[in-house]
Amino acid sequence: MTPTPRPSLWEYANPVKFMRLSDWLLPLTAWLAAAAIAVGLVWGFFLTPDDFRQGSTVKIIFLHVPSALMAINAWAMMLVASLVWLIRRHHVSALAARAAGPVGAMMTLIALFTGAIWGQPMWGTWWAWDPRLTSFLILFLFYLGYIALWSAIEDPDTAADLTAVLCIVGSVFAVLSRYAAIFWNQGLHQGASLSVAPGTRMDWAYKAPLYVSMTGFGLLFLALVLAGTRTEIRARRMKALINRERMQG
Amino acid sequence: MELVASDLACARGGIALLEGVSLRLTPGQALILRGPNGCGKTTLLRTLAGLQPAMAGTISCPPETVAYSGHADGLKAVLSVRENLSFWAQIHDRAGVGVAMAAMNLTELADRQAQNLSAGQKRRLGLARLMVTGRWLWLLDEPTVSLDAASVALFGAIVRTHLAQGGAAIMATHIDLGLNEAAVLDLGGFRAAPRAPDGFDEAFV
Amino acid sequence: MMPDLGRYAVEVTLAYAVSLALLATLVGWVWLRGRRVRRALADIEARAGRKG
Amino acid sequence: MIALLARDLRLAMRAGGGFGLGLAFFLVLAVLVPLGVGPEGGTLAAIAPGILWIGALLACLLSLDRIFALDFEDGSLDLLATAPIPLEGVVAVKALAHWLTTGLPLVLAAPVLGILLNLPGPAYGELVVSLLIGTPALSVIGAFGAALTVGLKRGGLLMSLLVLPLYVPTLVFGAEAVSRGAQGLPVATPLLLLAGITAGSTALLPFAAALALRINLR
Repeated sequence: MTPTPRPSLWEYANPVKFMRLSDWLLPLTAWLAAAAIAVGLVWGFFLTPDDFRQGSTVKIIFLHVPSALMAINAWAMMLVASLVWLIRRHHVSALAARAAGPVGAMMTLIALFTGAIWGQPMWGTWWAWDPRLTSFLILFLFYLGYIALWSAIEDPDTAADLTAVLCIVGSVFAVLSRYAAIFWNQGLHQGASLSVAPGTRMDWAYKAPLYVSMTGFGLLFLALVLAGTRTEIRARRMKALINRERMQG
Repeated sequence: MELVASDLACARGGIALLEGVSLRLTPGQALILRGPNGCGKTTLLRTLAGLQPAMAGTISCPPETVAYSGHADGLKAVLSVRENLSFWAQIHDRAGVGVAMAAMNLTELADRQAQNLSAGQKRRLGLARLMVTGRWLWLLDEPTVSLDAASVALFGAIVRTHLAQGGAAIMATHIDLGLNEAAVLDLGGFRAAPRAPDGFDEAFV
Repeated sequence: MMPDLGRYAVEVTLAYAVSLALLATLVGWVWLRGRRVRRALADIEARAGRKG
Repeated sequence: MIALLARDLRLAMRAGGGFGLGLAFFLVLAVLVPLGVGPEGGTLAAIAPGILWIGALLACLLSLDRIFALDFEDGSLDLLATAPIPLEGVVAVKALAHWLTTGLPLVLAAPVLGILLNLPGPAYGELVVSLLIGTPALSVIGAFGAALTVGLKRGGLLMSLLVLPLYVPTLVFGAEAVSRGAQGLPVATPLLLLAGITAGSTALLPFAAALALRINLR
């Protein structure tokens, strides 16, 4: 009934093949991630000069920008994985989206904390309703809802379907909220822009460790999602075995 | 009008329950499903009704030609018997509320709210709903629960009328409805083997 | 060999400490959950193996 | 479709809790806020637009789980899913019924509560118009959230967690329109954006909600 599988990317959607692949890929990415993050952060913390305007707070960028980047990319990955699940019904895809949820939420939390701590000396307050910070807070709420929906539904396929629908609708509303936040508080905090705008020249003394740190966070995300997906596959297999036991007994 | 289901496999909660179920039903025929609890009678009926997808196999009948009646009757407690029935009649764009009430002996209760009906009366109202759907194939899941002997006889009569008018019915029931012409299908023989086509939980086993 | 962080020493150190703590929590959570599920699965597989 | 609308409206009126409860909640909120914030007219006037919009939002949220949960429990949803009308239409009609029983009364009551909260004179028009444009979006988005959680035993709290972030754009543009009106600024932009959200949600979310319902009925 099923056509003979030809070698393609989709083969890794088979749980067994995915387990075999991730068996050696996971340690590799994990160690690379640890190394890149260590190098990037040590370089950034100890070996970069102070900014003439922001002083040593510029060092927070090596945490803030990579985590913010991964917070958004994690949601984007969840969106793609949800679409793959809804269209091609690959279980690994749905489970990878589930595994990415908590990782993305934690990245959002790190971006929020570092943003707030950075804001304290710059704006004189721990929390400013800056549009960017506000959008990240809303993104965090979306992550919470997504994770809660996954854990609330008993049947795994139903949970995968419903969270995928939520992820797609949520993506649209997250983008809308982003524009709403800008509209809502435009012009109040233009002075203290958090990220380095594309136009401004940034010295390689900052760029190099930033890129290393960004690579590290990306690899860490990959490693954690691989590990989480492996766990979800095992949990799913466990559930299937328990169900079968119950059916036979 | 004919229902042909071939080589159906059904699952509940991601676990295959039934496989290789084939059945054929022409107007005027009735089929009674038997089998132990949990063998997949409800699941098969819901699959035939289009409420859940079949794991494998084909069903010739589109869901638009089928009337399903499950464990719950879909009654609104604060609406009267007549209002409940007229609502479903309007949804299906049909008349015949009076006939349906008469057939299930509900005419005297027409203005009583559904919350004040006994369990058996509620069930009768739920079954009367089938008559206002105008669908040719009735799928009935334990239709006689909480009905007394007289009501079971009434119900047997409306099913027989339905069959005589060119309808068909599939019932999961353990009670003898007096429909001697009905065929019996024991689902016990179609229990799915533990290893089923991939795509569900079994892919992980 | 702590670098001179000037007047923002508290903020910068705090940012690094909080972030590293959160990262450690995340990694630890993923790892512990992975280990727990792996063990539970091994148990069930052993049981299923005995039976079948 | 009309029969379904008529039934839902009749149910809301007979069972109680449809018209009354959300409205009463809105009133209680408008009374409690000044008690918590203090009676100074200036403070109240400044926060009135936000409070009125948040009140409308929460009042709406309270009755969301009734959209599908009752029909799911008594089996009507199974029967509606096999009925000749498309499930997307069922969702749209039920959202409309929810708006008529919850949203519309809030729109009508809002000016009265605006007086309690010392809302500045020029903003009343914007308050009514923004609620009129925005509350349908609240009902449709809420119907989507209710459809996602309909199969869950205690879905109410989870549904709030899912729905409230989705309400953010509506709240921002709605409250912004009212506070701009209070300051005498032009309000066309937020009102247009609000209308855009309502139009987009009404057009697309019934499909997502119907998909979620089908998944939950399986």
